[in-house]
Parts: sequence; structure tokens; C-alpha cells
Amino acid sequence: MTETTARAPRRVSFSLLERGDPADATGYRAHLERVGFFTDTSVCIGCKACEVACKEWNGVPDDGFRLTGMSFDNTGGLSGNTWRHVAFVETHAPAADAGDGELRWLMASDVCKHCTHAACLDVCPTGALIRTEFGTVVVQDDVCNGCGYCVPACPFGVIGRREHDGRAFKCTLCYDRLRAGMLPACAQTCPTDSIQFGPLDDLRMRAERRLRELQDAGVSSARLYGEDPEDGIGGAGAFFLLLDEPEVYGLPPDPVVTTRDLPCLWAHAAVAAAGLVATALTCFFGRRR
Amino acid sequence: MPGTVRSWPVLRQWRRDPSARGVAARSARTGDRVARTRDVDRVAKSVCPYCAVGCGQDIYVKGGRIVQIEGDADSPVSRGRLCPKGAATLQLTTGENRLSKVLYRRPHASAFEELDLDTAMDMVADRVVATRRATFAWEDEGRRVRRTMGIASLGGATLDNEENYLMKKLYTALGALQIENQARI
Amino acid sequence: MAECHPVGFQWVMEAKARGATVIHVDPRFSRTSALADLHVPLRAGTDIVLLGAIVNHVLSTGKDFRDYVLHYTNAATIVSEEFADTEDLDGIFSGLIADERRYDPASWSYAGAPTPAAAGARAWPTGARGGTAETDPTLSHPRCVFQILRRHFSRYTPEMVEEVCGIPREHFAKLCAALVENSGRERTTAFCYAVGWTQHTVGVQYIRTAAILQLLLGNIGRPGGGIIALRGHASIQGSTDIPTLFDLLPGYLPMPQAGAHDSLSAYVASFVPEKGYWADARAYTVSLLKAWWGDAARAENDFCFDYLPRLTGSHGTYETVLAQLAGECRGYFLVGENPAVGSANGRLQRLAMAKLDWLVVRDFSLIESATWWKDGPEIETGELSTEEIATEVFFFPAAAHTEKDGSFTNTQRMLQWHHAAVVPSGDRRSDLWFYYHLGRRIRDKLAGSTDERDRPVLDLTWDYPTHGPLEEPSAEAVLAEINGTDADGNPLASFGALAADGSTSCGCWIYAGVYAGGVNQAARRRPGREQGHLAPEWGWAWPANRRVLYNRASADPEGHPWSGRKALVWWDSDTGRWTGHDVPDFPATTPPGATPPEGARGAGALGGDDAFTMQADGKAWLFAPSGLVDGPLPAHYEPQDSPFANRLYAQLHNPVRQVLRRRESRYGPDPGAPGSEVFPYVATTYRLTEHHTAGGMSRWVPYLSELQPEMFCEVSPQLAAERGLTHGGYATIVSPRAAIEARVLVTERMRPLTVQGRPCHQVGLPYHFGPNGLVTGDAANELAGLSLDPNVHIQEVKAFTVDIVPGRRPRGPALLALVDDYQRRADLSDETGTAP
Amino acid sequence: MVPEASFTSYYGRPVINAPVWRSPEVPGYLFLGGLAGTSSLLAAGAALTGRPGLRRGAALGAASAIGLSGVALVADLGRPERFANMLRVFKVTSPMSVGSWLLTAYGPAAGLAALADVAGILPRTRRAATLTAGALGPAIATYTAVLLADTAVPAWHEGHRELPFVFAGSAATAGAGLGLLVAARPENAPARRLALAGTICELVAANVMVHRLGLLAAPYRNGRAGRLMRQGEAFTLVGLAGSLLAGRSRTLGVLAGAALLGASACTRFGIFEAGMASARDPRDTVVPQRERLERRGLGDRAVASGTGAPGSDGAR
Ligand SMILES: Nc1nc2c(c(=O)[nH]1)N[C@H]1C(S)=C(S)[C@@H](COP(=O)(O)OP(=O)(O)OC[C@H]3O[C@@H](n4cnc5c(=O)[nH]c(N)nc54)[C@H](O)[C@@H]3O)O[C@H]1N2
Ligand SMILES: Nc1nc2c(c(=O)[nH]1)N[C@H]1C(S)=C(S)[C@@H](COP(=O)(O)OP(=O)(O)OC[C@H]3O[C@@H](n4cnc5c(=O)[nH]c(N)nc54)[C@H](O)[C@@H]3O)O[C@H]1N2
Ligand code: SF4
Ligand code: SF4
Ligand code: SF4
Ligand code: SF4
Ligand code: SF4
Ligand SMILES: [Mo]
Repeated sequence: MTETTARAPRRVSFSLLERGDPADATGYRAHLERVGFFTDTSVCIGCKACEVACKEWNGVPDDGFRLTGMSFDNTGGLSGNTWRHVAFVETHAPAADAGDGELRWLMASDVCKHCTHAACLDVCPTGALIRTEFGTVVVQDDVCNGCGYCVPACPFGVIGRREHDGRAFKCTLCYDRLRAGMLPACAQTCPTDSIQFGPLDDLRMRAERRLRELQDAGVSSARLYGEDPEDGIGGAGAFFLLLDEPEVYGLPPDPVVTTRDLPCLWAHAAVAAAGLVATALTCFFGRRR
Repeated sequence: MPGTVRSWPVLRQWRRDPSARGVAARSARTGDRVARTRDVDRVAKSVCPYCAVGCGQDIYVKGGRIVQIEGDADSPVSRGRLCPKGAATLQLTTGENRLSKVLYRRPHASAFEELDLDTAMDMVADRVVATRRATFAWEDEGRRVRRTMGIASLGGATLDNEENYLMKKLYTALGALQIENQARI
Repeated sequence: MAECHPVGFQWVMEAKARGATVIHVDPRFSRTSALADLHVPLRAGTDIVLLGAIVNHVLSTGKDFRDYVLHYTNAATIVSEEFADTEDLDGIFSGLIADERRYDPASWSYAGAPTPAAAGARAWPTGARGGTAETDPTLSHPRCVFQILRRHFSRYTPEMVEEVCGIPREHFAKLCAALVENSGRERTTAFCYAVGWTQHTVGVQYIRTAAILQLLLGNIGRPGGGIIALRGHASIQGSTDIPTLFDLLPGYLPMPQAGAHDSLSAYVASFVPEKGYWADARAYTVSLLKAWWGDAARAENDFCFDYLPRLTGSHGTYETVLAQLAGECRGYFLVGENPAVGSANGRLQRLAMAKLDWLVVRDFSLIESATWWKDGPEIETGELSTEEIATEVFFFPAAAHTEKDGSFTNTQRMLQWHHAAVVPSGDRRSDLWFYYHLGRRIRDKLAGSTDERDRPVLDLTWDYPTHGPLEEPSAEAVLAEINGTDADGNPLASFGALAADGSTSCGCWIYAGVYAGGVNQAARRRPGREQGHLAPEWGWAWPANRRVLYNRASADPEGHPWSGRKALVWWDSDTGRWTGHDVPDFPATTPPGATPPEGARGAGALGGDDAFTMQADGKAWLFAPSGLVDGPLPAHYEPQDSPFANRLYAQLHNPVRQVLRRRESRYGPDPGAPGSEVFPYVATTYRLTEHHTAGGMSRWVPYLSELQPEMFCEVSPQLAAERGLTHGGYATIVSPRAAIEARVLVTERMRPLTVQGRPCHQVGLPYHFGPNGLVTGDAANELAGLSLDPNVHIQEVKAFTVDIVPGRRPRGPALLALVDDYQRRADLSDETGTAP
Repeated sequence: MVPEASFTSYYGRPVINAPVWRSPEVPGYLFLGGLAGTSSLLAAGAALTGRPGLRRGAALGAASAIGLSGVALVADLGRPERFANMLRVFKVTSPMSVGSWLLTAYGPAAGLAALADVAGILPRTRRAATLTAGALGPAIATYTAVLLADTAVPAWHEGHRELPFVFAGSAATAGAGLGLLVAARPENAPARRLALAGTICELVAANVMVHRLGLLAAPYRNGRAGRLMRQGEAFTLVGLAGSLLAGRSRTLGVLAGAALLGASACTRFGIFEAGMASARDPRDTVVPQRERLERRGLGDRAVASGTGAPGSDGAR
């Protein structure tokens, strides 16, 4: 990671959907290059080391001991108690693919997307959720009051409120490790490099290369997910190479940061409120019957 | 203004971070956060205790306590990576499900009781001596055997070479030969 | 491999990224299959047919690597006239003594030149010693190994593979093509295996078949080749090298046999060959005796050789269980093993422990083997009652690897030192501490004894320095003793320096050099990225820090690498030495074309192309004239419990497999016999990435437990439909011995096969669960029987027959009634299935 | 519409995490906020037009409602002791933050207005407080619509254009109901008129919303939410009729008021439950997004996909 100083002085932005590096818009003067994850699910062996390493590092509690019957997935999904989650999908190769119709067992490690336009961050009333100097999104557990707003705001179902504790938790992209110049725990442990960490721009290039490689090898089902800065969240800081439709892995096919519609929402609310005032006025001052 | 008020983010936010989604909303604690492995007293070089791949581990020690165990990036075997078991080594070794007291069950008793380590060691030494004495055989069907079939041992694959060595050495000197480990199974 | 050696699997993925083809042969579609280019499902227990058919394919299409085969294997050697093959005797080899359930291997010898094996059953075969085996370099002599091989494997055909393994011919053809195309001068193929191959009554012969194939293709001793055993625990390799095993002394020296080995000379003479590194076994043995008994070991007293206890047969762990049941074995140490869950037939394990006077368990938590007397399954069924069990049980909390210094030897034979990070708390102690102080106390108690039987204990060298408040013995001092010293007390640099005159001492000859120069070589940690791919300065590999065994074979007979791409070691004619990337596994100055001088011994007797330096004839054995107790060549036999007849031979089972005649370990009826329909399915047991073996290191760890929280079984949708099993519900699985319950996962990853024209359903069972811990379930090993491979006494848990029905199993005595009922329906007795 | 067969999900698991908000705290909070906001508006109107009975009743109602709503809000926090953190920052991007600041201004005003009125002291302060609360009231009544719609919950977010009007209508309904309860003829005339306007607005807006939601109408029509919404409509009609006749009888007025309050509560609870249901159903997240992609020509239907394992079908 290198300091990006070239872009100073920083533009102070108030726009909701700023482009470019999100750390710019959030007051970091000399911030670092934006980093993230490229999770290449085509090499994931479903070992779940990422889940465990994350819990060990971050002291995340276990998620209970229940057999779900969902293939080898027994943690079920991301939540306040599971910040990396490995999905297991038993399916068949698409007809167009190299392995025509063969049984496939897809495994994919999901994580917070560290969205460029992060709904969780936008809606948090306390400022517990912040953008960091790395362009990532973290919850500050000393601030969060457990209002729960971030939970339904996230279009990916990432963040969750922890029972008994009452606060919201999610992947911090190992903020404390990044600050010490270390790799995130999950990326460090991943045996097959399915989880790749680095500057986002590099990762995008790597991902493109890998996608081409797979497609040349006849894996027509390979596609990138979340890497496009034009998508509904302005591009994910953690994006994926998938071998099937996103929803097959439990991911939304076209996620949108809800705050994109916030101006429109406020306008409608203002009209509604004004309407309420007008109605009331009419009720009091209108012609008496 | 008193400091507490001045550090009130709502006042800070208007300077650099008007939407209060970044630097202004950062708490002092967040500002200080850094990996707990950074200021440790020691890093012990180690090896994963689970399987025979032999992945390298770094054990971070602070104040006499282990605060983190993770893959050793220097290892040509594992390049810093660990599988879920290796990654769970911290919980394995420092978790609350590990016992730390000697337990003893008397014949016919329905529960364990605690026993002093020294006493327990002495009792086991007595048992070994007595059982050996009672079962020692110089011969079997006229052939010299110089052994006891009264004492057996199982285990070794999770242990260190040095431990296996002392075990084999001691048992052999005692004449015990039903010494086995996981290699058989 | 992705399941059980996930971090090792990164190298497979790396190879795949560089274009390697990955093929996975496994009854189940596992995480490994998911990443492989080709998954070949087969019926558990039939790999010899598959591998044998590939051997046949290679031989019949002439695709063997002839130069390699001719020079480095015993293909040309002529075998004794007395040898009769399974082809001649319909499934058995010459020499079977059926009523003793053993072979006399004399007839398997090379013609006129009996040759002892480098491993296994080591004794010299009977017959005149010292002859040189005849060879036929044209490979056309009808009794040369090559021709014997051709005949032997000719019935292993693609049709047979389809019939027996359930592998369609197209699949088989793909597999053959991939292997053959990837072998030869320029390319190599590696085989990786683990207990999917070993845990059978013919386990050793599985590996033998793979060895034959790899030798024919020239894939041994070369980079990217080999038969790679993916071994189990952190130091399973180490516990074999420095064996806590009944039949071995350190460094694979055999334990002496009663009657035969009453003196050092008789012992050495019984197995030491003239040629190769084993020829110096006397020096290794004497040095070991010196390490153990120090000054007490002198030439006059045969170096205390008589102090060693002698074997009178097999005393493996399962025989020990029988000895416990018989009341003969009365004290038991469990030092990091959980047989109540991990060993086959858990019930027999617990019944045996209930007969003990005392039991010592050293572990992290209260594993099933420590608590069976109060909450084991037999207490529930009423077979045992706590009050009646007289066994004293001591539980000692063990220190973890983070709390002790020591070395593990990994699956690559590499020793890696781990440094203590903290001092263990409470009563937790290292096993080194335990054994050192136990030994000290025993010696104190025996001190002054004049009883001859106590001499070995009192004469032991047992004065290791201790340190710290706990008086922890120095592991490094122990390592130094293992490494050994020369006459001046200096650490040895290699086993080459060992002497037979008592001037050297060495605790394990193959480890000599690990403490060379007084430096702990196992603790070397020069970062991998600063070294070549063999990383010779990371840890230390035995022998002599060699990373690839038999690497002489990576060069052609003239000493040049077979291919530039695959260079590993080669002859440097300028310096007159072998050199290369690895430490050459060959006498450094013996030139490629050398013929040994008359009367030479040991390493000096190796010819320039005798690449297999541990072998008495310097050649890799396609045909094993000695060393194996169940035949010189692999032959397919059905597992002990099998629903299918042996399509290859009239002989159904391995005739010399070990079986019991006991009520607790009954076997299923022979295929086709009345009652065989009662157990129609094949079960196999295996591991999950998220758990470890018998669970002691995972079922008490929340982060692992949550990932696989309950015992389950895997079945195909077709089997689920056939038996009315519901996904997520419970099933009861019944074997000829026991019944367990498990949650049901219905998955297409379990694929029904067509075997001998009918469907073959397999039931997958992870074996990690047991009644204790955070996550629990019935142990799969309740179902397993005791039928063992006769060479290594390993149990057959990879293939046995079961029935599966929906619902939970009965509790209490009703469980026994259920099993009785099944046994009655299948008409089982203690004799069923035990004929040779 | 995407054909049934091609809808896939991960074992039928929801894509988004459902709100952790509890009922009745949160829907109660929504209802009480609406009630308080319009009541303050009524109180202000009454103050300006000299209707002291209505003014006092409405001001008291507003203060109680907002007080209760505050309790409900705090009760729902995971860390109630950190309630004050709501004022750490001001975030336009966070309707909850905006709401918190609004409440900070509004709550004391409403409280003061009621206090002064009941105690009969400080008439000028009372007047100022009543008017302030009245001015903020409409914002209090409607911002919660923004709060809900600014989430990924499909049934809320996709209704974001109509939801403020539904909330405004429902707030008016509730306020009018309270007016009818606390004030008698002739002072309750504005409340009766407001009832008419509110109920119509609520009915129309809610129906338009549900209609426009297409597939996402289901969560409003089915299950608990559907029952609540229908109950709300029934109450609305009763309240509407009652309020038309409330000019004649005090009893009818009280009954109408109660019905109107019930109507508003049902609507808010119904909307809350509809959101919860749609959050739990992956179809509600996936299908509209798929359709959206298809419209943009980005659908990748070439890939036949399905989670093969049993129990993985997300079909409703
Ligand atoms: N995660 C994890 N890793 C481990 C362990 C663990 O418990 N958990 N244990 C360690 C230990 S002690 C060991 S020994 C190793 C064992 O490592 P493996 O041998 O890989 O372990 P298993 O899963 O028992 O067996 C491997 C495979 O053999 C297949 N199999 C069964 N029968 C047959 C057959 O007849 N032919 C063929 N070709 N395949 C068959 C099974 O379906 C299974 O997938 O793993 C080590 N690593
Ligand atoms: N059905 C079936 N059965 C099988 C197999 C199979 O594939 N199928 N596989 C077989 C194989 S390959 C194996 S290796 C066995 C494994 O079977 P076991 O060896 O019985 O199983 P583990 O759970 O590994 O037991 C090792 C114990 O050592 C403890 N331990 C760890 N470190 C230390 C230490 O430093 N000191 C001490 N004192 N204790 C320690 C652990 O807590 C654990 O309880 O199972 C065998 N059984
Ligand atoms: S994925 Fe969800 S939790 Fe993560 S940054 Fe985006 S909105 Fe926030
Ligand atoms: S729960 Fe915590 S992090 Fe989430 S929005 Fe509320 S205060 Fe912010
Ligand atoms: S980056 Fe850190 S916090 Fe995020 S999933 Fe990985 S290990 Fe967990
Ligand atoms: S650690 Fe890597 S390979 Fe293992 S499950 Fe996670 S992403 Fe997949
Ligand atoms: S990390 Fe995993 S693969 Fe590596 S040694 Fe440990 S258990 Fe084996
Ligand atoms: Mo093992």
C-alpha cells in the first residue's frame, strides 16, 4: 500500500453518491490507496479457514451448533457472529460449459462488500459506522448503540446485531491489521488464494485476467460480481468471481444502495409533510360548514 | 469550550467531513486501533499440531499469555496459510474446554475426584512397578522374551519425536512391548 | 486432499494453474473432487482392480518407460521355478499354509538368490545366501519379473474395472490416457494417497500396485513424481521413525523375535543384506544400544542387546485389546489417542478397558476414552455398570505444543522444531516431562535392586538436564541423543559415521545429522522465498536432509537428467561427484557406470545404476520376493464385508488377513450366501475438513464444532428413495456388529454405481463424532469390525456392509436387541466370514 | 414477470438481513410519532383559532405520545445506555439521525406546550412551544416513512414514493382520532375534517402503493401484514363514517376517534410486518432485481442454475 498524496488537496464533498475514492469524500487528507478483496470462488476449496481465522482474530463468538442440511454450510450466512461465510452449492455445470452437465460443488466465501456507496454507513445515526483511510467501512463498537438501522439497510445482508451484546458487527477488513501493515486474517489463511487482498485497482486487473483465463478454458459460467464502479453500489471494495448467478450463492443480482433514492425520499416526505400542514390549515381555516 | 464539547463530532464534522461518514465520526479508540500482534513481547516459531502437512505457525506472546496464533509466512510448506483446524489453534490451546487438573477415578467410583499431581505421579509409578513385577516373563514357550505383557501404551502421532523417544526407551527398558500409536490405524 | 491436507492442496492448485490435470479417485464426490479435472467414483475397496488394469494397459500397449524399467527395477530378474501365481492357483500364491493363515514366502524368491526386504517382513528368506540373481535384459524369459507381471495383470481389464469398481470404460480410458501422456522422460505424474488406500485388508497391496505402476512409468525418484503418502497427525511420520510401535526400534530396525534373536549377531544376521545402506545395520543397532544404555553397553555384554524384550508374534493395538479382554494386559497408557472413538469397534475397546487394573489418560479434555466407565454406550445398554468396573483411571492434562519445545516430523519426512511460547499452567505437563519424571520415579523405586530384570531400567541413560520451575527436561538434549555422538562425544554429522564397535552412540540412525555441528537443524527457518523450491535450509529431512528419496533415478543410467525440465541430481564428471538441487541419494563418488568390486559390501557394493539404495539388490521391486506376508504381487480380494463376489478369482478374501472369532466382532455373510441381503449397502468412513480424527482436538473447539455440528451420513437421492430416508431426518445404520444413528444428508455427491450388473449404493460416514464434547453423535467406529491387513495390522474401516433405515436407533437394551435381530436374520455366528 | 421456475435462491434463505427491530416497540414508535406530530399540528391550529379544549387535549396527547415513542425507541436499542450517541453526529444521509435531531427540538417543545397548558402557566411560552411543536409535527409524522424506505427491505424501499403519503395520511388519521377523543363539539370540527382528509389520503396512498408494487404487493396482502392492513382499512371506514356523524353525538365522536387511532395503528403495524415478511423472502429481493437487470438488457439467463441440494428451492 502506498500513500496517495498526489491527489491532495482533498475535495470536500457533500454529495451522497460521490465518485472516485470514497476516503476522499470523508475527510481523510493524506489517506491510503483503497484496498479490498477479490474472492476467486473458482479456486475455493470450501475449507472455511477464512471463517475460523476471522473469528480467532476478531474474537467473534460462535454462531451456535446446528446442522442446517444446507450441504456443508452450517453457519448459514453472514451475521454479527459470522463475518466470513462459505456457501456450498450443489448443482450442475451449465450446458454451455466445458464440464457439460457434470455435478458441480460450488464454494464461495462471502464477506462485507465495503461498498463505495455503503448503505449501512449512510444510515447509521451515531456515526458508529465510518469510512476509513483505506476506503473500507467499519463499525466502531465503542459508539454503536444498537439502533439496528444498518441491518436492513445493507443490500447484501451482511451486518447483523449480536444478541446479548446488542451492538452491530461485521467485517472490519481487519482495520487493526491493515494499520499494522498486515494482511487481513482471512486472506492470510486462505490455502488456495481464493481470497486475494490488495489495492482495489490491482485486484480489478487480476480479476479481469482470471476471468479471461477461465473463459478461454471454456468455463462460460464465470463472471465477475461487484467489480463494476457503475453498479448500484458504486462498485464493491470486496468483489467476486462467481461460477453461477449471484442469487445461487445468496447474493442479490442487482444491489442498490438505498440512499441513492434518499433525495427523492426526502422530497416526497417534504411534500407529504407540507400536504399535512396544508390539510390542517384547511381544516381550521377552511370555509366552515 | 471544554474538551468534551470540542471533541463532540457534530462540531468537528463541519470542518472536513460534513456528511459525518468518515474522519469526523471516528472515535478516539478507533484512531488508536492497531493489531494486537504489534506490541507483543515475543513471537515463538512453531508448527501446527493437527496434521502431517506441518504448516508453520507464529505464536504471539504478551505478558506471558498467547494472544494470537497464525500462519508463518516464511514457511516453504505453507506460506503463511492455515486450514480451519490450524486457524483454530488459539482456541484449541487457550480455550476454556481444556482441563488443567489431574483427575482420579477410584475403582468402582461413579465420579472423578481431583488429585495432587505429585501424588498421582507416584501412584502411577507404583502401579507400573507392581504390574511389571506381577507380569514379568523371562520366557515364553521356552524362548527367552524378557518382557511384560501386563503394560501397554497407545499414542504417539500427536507427540514430539523427543517424547516418543523417551517413551520407547523407557517402555523397552521396562520390558513392555505393546507400544502402539496411530500409525497402525 | 483438499479435505484432509488443505494447505498442502495449495500446491495441487498451483500445479493445476500451470496446466496439470488433477484426477480424483474416490467413492464420494468431496471437496477434492470439486476442484479436480476429473472425478472417478468407484466402489470402495476395489482400487487394486483399477490400478491393476492401468498396469495391464501400460504393459499391453508397451507404454512403459523401458530405459528406466530396465535399469532401475527388477523387471529383468528371474524368479524361482517354485513360484506359482494367482493365475495358476485361482487367486492364491504358492506357499499358502491355510490352517495357519499364513504364507511361506520361500517360493517367491529370485531364482537362486534369496533377498531380504528393506522393510516389512525383513528376515532373510530361507535358502542359500549370497547368490546373485539371474537377469534377462531382453525381458523375455518367461520367469523374469516383467513377464510374470504381464501374465499376472492380464485379467485386469477395462471390462473388469467396469464390473468390479463400477467405473464406466470411457472414464477408465480417460484416466489411462492422462497417466500415460503425463509420464516418460519429459513429464511425471504423482500419486497422492492416504487412508482411503490403507484401511483395507489388502491395504499394503494397494500401495504396491501404485508402486508398480509408477515404476513402469518411470515416476519414482523424480521431481513431480512419486507415491506421496499424505500422512495423518502432526508427527505420525516421526512416531514411525522413532516408533512407538511394537515391531520396530528407532530407524526401522526390527524388534527382536523370541527364539531367533538371542544375540546381537543372530539378530543382525537375520535381516542384514550385503549391499545397500542396510548392510551397516549392525552399526545402527550398536549405536542405538549405546544411546540407551551408555557405558553399561559394552562389546563383552553384546552391548546389552539382551535387555531388549522379544516378540512372539503380532502385538499390535488390536491384539493388545484382546490381551486386555483376557486379563493379561492390566495397565494401559493412552497418550494422545482416543480409541473409544477412533479405533475400530469402539465397543470392544471399551469392554477391554473395563478389564484393566489401571488406565492413564493424558489429553487436553475428557475424551470418551477417559469417561467410558461412567457414560459410555455400554453403560446405557446395560452391558457394563459403573459400580462393577474396577479400573482405576488417572487423567493427566497434557501440555499443548505451544507449551513445549520439540520436533514434529511431517509427511515429507521433514523435522520442524516448535519452540515453547509459554509455560503450561495448572497440572498441565508435556509428555516429555511425564515420561522423564515417571522414569525417574520408577528408577528411584527400583534403586538398589539386584534383580536382573531391573538392570535395563537402572542402567538406562536417564540424566537429561531440566529447566524452569516445572523441571521440564530439555527436549534439545533428547534431540542431541537421538542425533548421536562420535567417539569424542561430538555430534554426528551423518549416519555414515556410525560404527559397530561401540564408539558411537545414536538414538535413531536415520536422524543422525539433525543436530550436526551441535546445531538444532530442525529449527532452521530460512524463509522459503529466499530459497529454491526444495528449501533445504528449512527444517531438516531424514536421511541426510534429502528431500526426494531415490533421487538417483531422476538421472538416466549415464547420470544425465532424463530431461532438463526435470533435473534433480546428476553426475558431474568434472568433479567426479553426484551433485544437483537435492542431496544425492547415492554414494557421492560412485560413477554412473560403476560396477562394484568383487566382495564389496554396503554402499560400496552398489553399482552405478543401483538407484534404489536401500534395496538389497539396488533395484526397485516390481515383484517383491520378500517383505510382504500376503503375496509378492497385488491381487484383488473383496473386503471382509462385501455384497459382491470376487469377479477375478475364486478366492474371495485375502486368505491371510487377520480376523477374530468373537461375538463383538462378527462379520457379514459371504456375498450371495443366505442372509447376505440383510446388509445390502457398502459403507465407507472418512474425515471432514472441519474436524480432527476422533474429535479430541475439534469437538471441544467451538469454532470448529459450529462448522460441522452433528454426526451425519451421506446418501444418494436414489438410496434415500429406496429406503425412505429424508434429508435432515435421522437414519439408523446397522452393520453386522452394531447400530448407530445419524442425521441424513441426501446428496447427488453420493452416486450409485453399477457393479456386476446391479446397483451399488454407498453410505458415507464421517468418523469424528462421539458422545462427549460440544458437538456429538454416535461414533462410526461402533460399526466397524476387526479385520486387519496382515502386513501392518491396520483395520478395514474404508469398506464394510450395512443396512440403513429411517429413524433414530433404539435406546438402552433395545439397541442390543436390534443388532441381535439383524444377526439372526443374517444367520451370523462367530465363524461367519472367517474362513481363509 | 420472471417465470416461476427460474427463480433461484440459496436454500430459500433471505438475501438481506431482516430488521432486528421488535414489535410492538418499533411499529408502536412509528404510530406514536405520527400521532404526536399531527396532534401538535392540531394543537397549534387550535391555539391559533382559539379552541382551548382541543388545544389542551391535543398538546397533552402529543406530549404523551412522543414521550411513549421515546421509551419505545430506547427500549429497542441494543445498548439503551448509549441513547445519547444519537446526537454524536448529524447525518442527512441517515433518516434516523435527522429524526433524532428533529425529536430533540420537537420533544421538549411538545412537552413544554403540554406542561404549560395543563398547569395553566406561562401563556407566552406555551404559545411559542405549541407553535414550534406544531411546525415540527408534520416532519415528525412523516420522517419515519423515509426511515423505513431507506432500507433494502423490498416492500418498503420499492414503495418509497408513496410511503410518505401513507404515513402522512395515517398520521392525520391518528391525530384526528385523538382530536375526536379529547374535544367535543364544536371544537372538534377541524378534527372531523382532518379525519376525512387523513383517511382518504391514507386509503388512496396505501392502495396506490400496494398496486404499484406488483410482486411486492404480496407481503402487504398476505399473512399477518395482510390481516393488519385489512383491519386498518375496516377501522378507517368505520372511523370515516363515525367522524362524518361525530358532529351529532359525543359518543359517536369518541368511537370514531378510537377507530381512527386503531386504523392508523393497524396501517403502521401492517407496513412494519409487510417489510419484515418481504425481508425474509429471497424472492422479493431477487425477482425485482432480476427484472430490473432484464430491462437493462443485462440479464444472464443463458445460465441454467439451481441449487441441487434438497430443500434448496426457494419457491413460495
Ligand atoms: N481435516 C482433517 N484433516 C486430517 C485429519 C482429520 O481428521 N481431519 N486426519 C489426519 C489423519 S490422522 C490422516 S491419517 C489423514 C487421512 O487423510 P485421508 O486419507 O484423505 O482421509 P479420509 O477422509 O479418511 O479418506 C480419504 C478418502 O478415501 C475415500 N475412500 C474410502 N474408501 C476408498 C477406497 O476404497 N478407494 C479410494 N480410492 N478411496 C476411498 C473416502 O471417501 C475419503 O474421501 O488426514 C489427516 N488430516
Ligand atoms: N472409521 C474410521 N476409523 C479411523 C479412521 C478412519 O478413517 N475411519 N482413521 C484412523 C486414523 S488414520 C487415525 S490417525 C485414528 C485417529 O484416532 P485417535 O488418534 O484416537 O484420534 P485423535 O482424536 O487424533 O486422538 C489424539 C488425541 O491426542 C490428544 N493430544 C493432542 N496433542 C497432544 C499432546 O501433545 N499430548 C497428549 N498427551 N495428547 C495430545 C488430542 O486431544 C486427542 O484427543 O483414527 C483411526 N480410525
Ligand atoms: S456490504 Fe453491507 S455492510 Fe458491507 S459496506 Fe456494503 S452496505 Fe455496508
Ligand atoms: S446499530 Fe450501530 S452501527 Fe448500526 S446503525 Fe445503529 S449505531 Fe450504527
Ligand atoms: S477482513 Fe478481517 S474482519 Fe473481514 S472477514 Fe476477513 S478476517 Fe474477518
Ligand atoms: S479459506 Fe479460502 S479456500 Fe478456504 S473456504 Fe475460505 S475462501 Fe475458500
Ligand atoms: S494448518 Fe491444516 S493443513 Fe496445515 S498442518 Fe495444520 S491441520 Fe494440517
Ligand atoms: Mo491417521
